[in-house]
Amino acid sequence: MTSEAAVMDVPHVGAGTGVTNAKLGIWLFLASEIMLFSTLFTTYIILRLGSSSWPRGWNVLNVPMGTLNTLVLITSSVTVVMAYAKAVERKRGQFRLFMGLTIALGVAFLIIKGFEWGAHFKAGEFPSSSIFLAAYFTMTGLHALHVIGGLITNSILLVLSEKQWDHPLFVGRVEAAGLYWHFVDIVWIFLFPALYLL
Amino acid sequence: MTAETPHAAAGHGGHAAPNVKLYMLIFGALAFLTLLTVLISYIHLPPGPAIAAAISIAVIKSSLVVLFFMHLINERPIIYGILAVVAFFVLFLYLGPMADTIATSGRRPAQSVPTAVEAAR
Amino acid sequence: MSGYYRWLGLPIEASSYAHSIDYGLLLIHAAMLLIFVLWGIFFAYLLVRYRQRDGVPATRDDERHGWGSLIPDLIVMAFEIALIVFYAIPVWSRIKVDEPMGKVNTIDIVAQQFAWNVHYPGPDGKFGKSDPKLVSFTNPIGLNLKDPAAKDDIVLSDEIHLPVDVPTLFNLSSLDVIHDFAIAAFRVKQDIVPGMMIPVWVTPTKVGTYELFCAQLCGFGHSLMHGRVIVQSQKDYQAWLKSMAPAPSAAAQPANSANSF
Amino acid sequence: MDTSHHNQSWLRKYVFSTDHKTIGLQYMFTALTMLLIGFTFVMVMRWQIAFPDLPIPVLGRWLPARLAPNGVMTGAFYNSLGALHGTIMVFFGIVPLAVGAFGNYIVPLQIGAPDMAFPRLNMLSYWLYFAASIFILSSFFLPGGAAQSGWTSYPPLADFNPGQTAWILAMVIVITSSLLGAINFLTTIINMRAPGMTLWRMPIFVWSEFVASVLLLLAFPPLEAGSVLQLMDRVMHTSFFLPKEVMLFGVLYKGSGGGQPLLWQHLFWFLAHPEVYILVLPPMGIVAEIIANNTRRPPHGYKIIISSMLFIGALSFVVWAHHMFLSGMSPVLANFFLVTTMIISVPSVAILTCLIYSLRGGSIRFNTPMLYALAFLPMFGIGGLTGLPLGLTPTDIYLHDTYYVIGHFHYIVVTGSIIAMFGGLYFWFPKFFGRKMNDTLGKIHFWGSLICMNGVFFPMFITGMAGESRRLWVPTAQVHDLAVQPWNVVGSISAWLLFLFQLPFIYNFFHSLFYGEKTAENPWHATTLDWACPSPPPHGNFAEPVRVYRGPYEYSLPGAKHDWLPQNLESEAAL
Repeated sequence: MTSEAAVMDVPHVGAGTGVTNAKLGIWLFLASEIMLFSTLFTTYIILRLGSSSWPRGWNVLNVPMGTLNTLVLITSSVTVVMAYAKAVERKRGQFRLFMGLTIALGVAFLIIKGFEWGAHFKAGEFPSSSIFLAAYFTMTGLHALHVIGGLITNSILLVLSEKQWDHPLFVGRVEAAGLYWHFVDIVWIFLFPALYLL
Repeated sequence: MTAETPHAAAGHGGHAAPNVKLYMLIFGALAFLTLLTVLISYIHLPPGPAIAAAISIAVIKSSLVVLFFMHLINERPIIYGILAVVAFFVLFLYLGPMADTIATSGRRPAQSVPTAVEAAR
Repeated sequence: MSGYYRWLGLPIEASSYAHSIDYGLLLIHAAMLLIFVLWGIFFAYLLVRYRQRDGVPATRDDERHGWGSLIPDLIVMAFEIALIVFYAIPVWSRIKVDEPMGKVNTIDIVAQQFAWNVHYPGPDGKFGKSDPKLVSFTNPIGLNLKDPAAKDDIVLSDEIHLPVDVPTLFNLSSLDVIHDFAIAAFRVKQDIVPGMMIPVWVTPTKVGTYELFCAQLCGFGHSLMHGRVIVQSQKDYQAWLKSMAPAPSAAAQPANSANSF
Repeated sequence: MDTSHHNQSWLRKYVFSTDHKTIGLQYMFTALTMLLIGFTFVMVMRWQIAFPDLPIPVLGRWLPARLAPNGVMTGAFYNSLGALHGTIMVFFGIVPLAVGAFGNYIVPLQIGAPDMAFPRLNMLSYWLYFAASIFILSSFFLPGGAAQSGWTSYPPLADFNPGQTAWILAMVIVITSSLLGAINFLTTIINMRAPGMTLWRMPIFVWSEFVASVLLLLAFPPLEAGSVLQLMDRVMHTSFFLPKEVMLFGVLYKGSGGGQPLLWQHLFWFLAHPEVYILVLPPMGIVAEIIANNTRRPPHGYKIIISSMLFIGALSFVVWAHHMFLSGMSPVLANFFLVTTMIISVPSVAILTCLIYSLRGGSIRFNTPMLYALAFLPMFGIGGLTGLPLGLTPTDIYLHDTYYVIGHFHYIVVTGSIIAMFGGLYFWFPKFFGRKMNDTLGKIHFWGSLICMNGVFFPMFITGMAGESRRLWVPTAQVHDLAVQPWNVVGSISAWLLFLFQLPFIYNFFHSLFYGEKTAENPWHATTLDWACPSPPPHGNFAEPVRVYRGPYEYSLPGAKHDWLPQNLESEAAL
């Protein structure tokens, strides 16, 4: 095994930091993601401050659907952390159950979102219709892209659990994917009130 | 590749130790807070209190996720450091443009922004 | 426009606050030159004095004196603080924050790709309402001719007439993209943002003709977007105003003749 | 999972390699090519600036009539070249060279790591960057042509101008590449240091890459979000940056309105000011390395330099609106940014002073890399000093958007960053290829470039003082610029001569690659870990695990036999 392989295949814990490369990397990634979504929230606030009138979310958006979606995403956050717990406890069957549930919930979130978007399009409401809808579609759209990214990562881990269950990096990867998925959940926790409830 | 796995070290430096019972408790709290914030919104408070209520609930919810699901509550200092740096810059990202928008409101002749419903229908 | 340039290659000063800006430029450039020359001499000395020579080894710093190099920084900082407190903030406030007092001549500037529309309120002192929906080739700013206040308004293209020694407030707006209202001789510069009405004022102090130009990239014709600023004595200016307010029907027609710059 | 490199295909070894050194060289070749392309663009533009409305010689006959009818470039083509010159030089040239190339190659070596923390991510970063480079260059051949709204892409102009969509997409890709790179660098520097390599034993160059990576990580996302919003404006016809009732080529645009053009400027400069420090800090680090090595003494104020860099990094996020003093932003708020701008100049002065003080007591070797490092000091000094009247609000009223700004910025990034990175190339060439570049050709390249660069950029201060605006397709159209037009001719001729002086460099580079004088492991007698492994280093870099025993610049220790003591040796006896 060359030393490069050693770098890639063994969890490397920094001497000074006590965290693995994977964990440090994912937190740094989340740091940049915080900046990304903060920019969108800043934009939202500024557009709202600069407008003489702004619609209340419930007049335009479907609050029950949004609430349902919030609950779906929160539940998926629990299942993904359960999947991580099972990976640490080395219970492959339960890990796959919870990871599968997480993916299913993520898909459910997207389907509900799709129904909402579809209803808007049917009613002739497009991103170009108003600045509020522009913000709504852009923010939820970018969030949905992040959900899709998370779904892909989680699916890959589900497939990899077949062959790489004992890979030394596996648990670290599950943890990193979980951290990312929680972040996506947190973004929605802020998006939901900002768009639907205010 | 070695057959042994390093998970004996779970909870020490490598990975955070899971706590299933706690996760369920947090789940309950999150679901409750979600319903609470929706219920508050149905009162149709004026914007000021509405924003205050919604933002504080969102902050509590996200803190619960960050602290317990993401295990920030017993994380290494380096992670706190990263987040502190981000918090510093996020603060200015919000404050700078916001301050400017408020200060220049007099320079923007009131532009009629139709509400989404009016525009669409 | 002969005799246009002065020390540092600056154009002549033709407005009330041009001198305070030039003063700052002169002061800073003198300081810059001084710093650079002193620094250059020290630098050249070091290069010669400490060039590699046989048998002369390099010496290391005495750790106790490690912070001595911060002295130049402190000097620079003191200089900058002085500049901020005694120069930058007062002058900036006078030019950009405060608005002129007393009798003010108000003119609306409506910029578009790639022309300057200059809108005078006319004898009644009231600007007619305008609406972008009414913009056409003959009505570049979309002046609403049904508005009684618009009847005597004057709209010029690429030409501004100003009375000398009277503060003039320009209300800048743009029909399409961001432009920048710049007159070098007045040391005036201000971006014009669509959706905003941005005030900028100036008091011309010298009779003459100056150039108005766009200083913010506004498209392929950006460099061609310029016009004339004609500063007249107050008597000439009044005469000009009178000559511009003819029959009401022609009042809103832009003076296209001014385009022959 | 055997990833042994010995039996890997040529493709995996040289093209889709995960080795930080190969990736670093890939970055280097791509970035140098992009710099040359960006320079070519400006050489064409300079013809129009010097001799407006005359047909471009030779090239004019080849350009399609759409861009240059009868060989005279159109305003749109001029703006395209200008926009792409800026974008390519900053985002596709200097940053990839400073961070992608030097950072990738040198940082793992200097901290004693076998590779980057995420080698495959590293490869992905490079290929994203490569794809974005191809994409932005190909935008000239796309239906809308290349972007023509300046590298700053201010809406509403950028919302309507053709070619902008390709620019946005290329930017999103290159930003993603830079973000992944930044994550990789930070994880590597934080987690992968060799035993004994404490933070205060890291070379200044590693520190500079560290700060630059933090800035990349946190400053780029706002522009990425801004780009997405601009993309929505262009593709989905939203109005994030459009107020109600905007004209579009004389026709009323039917958008919803409600947006703000200034919002883009805030988001853009929130990135773009830290970006300037990303352009400048790694070259400063390179200069510090070269100066320490060639004065044979530790640089003056190691801790001052590093604290200043950290301070600059933190403060660079709070100064962005000094680009917007005259943008229509609140003039009261401008006072805040005036103060922060003045404060941030102090640590820059501190670094420069320390580097100059480092010469004192030295034994200065005037080899080619050192000449570049020394030239950096006064030239960067000019760039920094001329920032002063631009940072002060009243004087900025006059100088804003004139050639003075262009002169100032180019003194920072060309005679600053690029000069320093040329020095770095000559300095680390033996490490990259095990051979040395020719010194005579290097000196011709140095003196020619230095003089010509000044010939290009100094006249900009003169034309700027006369009030000449930047981005003028026909500079002679405005009467007040006529008197300084000869200086534009001087600048243009210098630019073309500057190109001629790059030819010895290009020849020297490729000739030395194959026929240069072979060098030993540590030809400059340097102390940092990058010189403690073979040249070029093998996979995994270090034959044995390294240990660090001392600070990075232990030169000329009193009583020692040699005038350098590497970081990884326990005592001088091993030398």
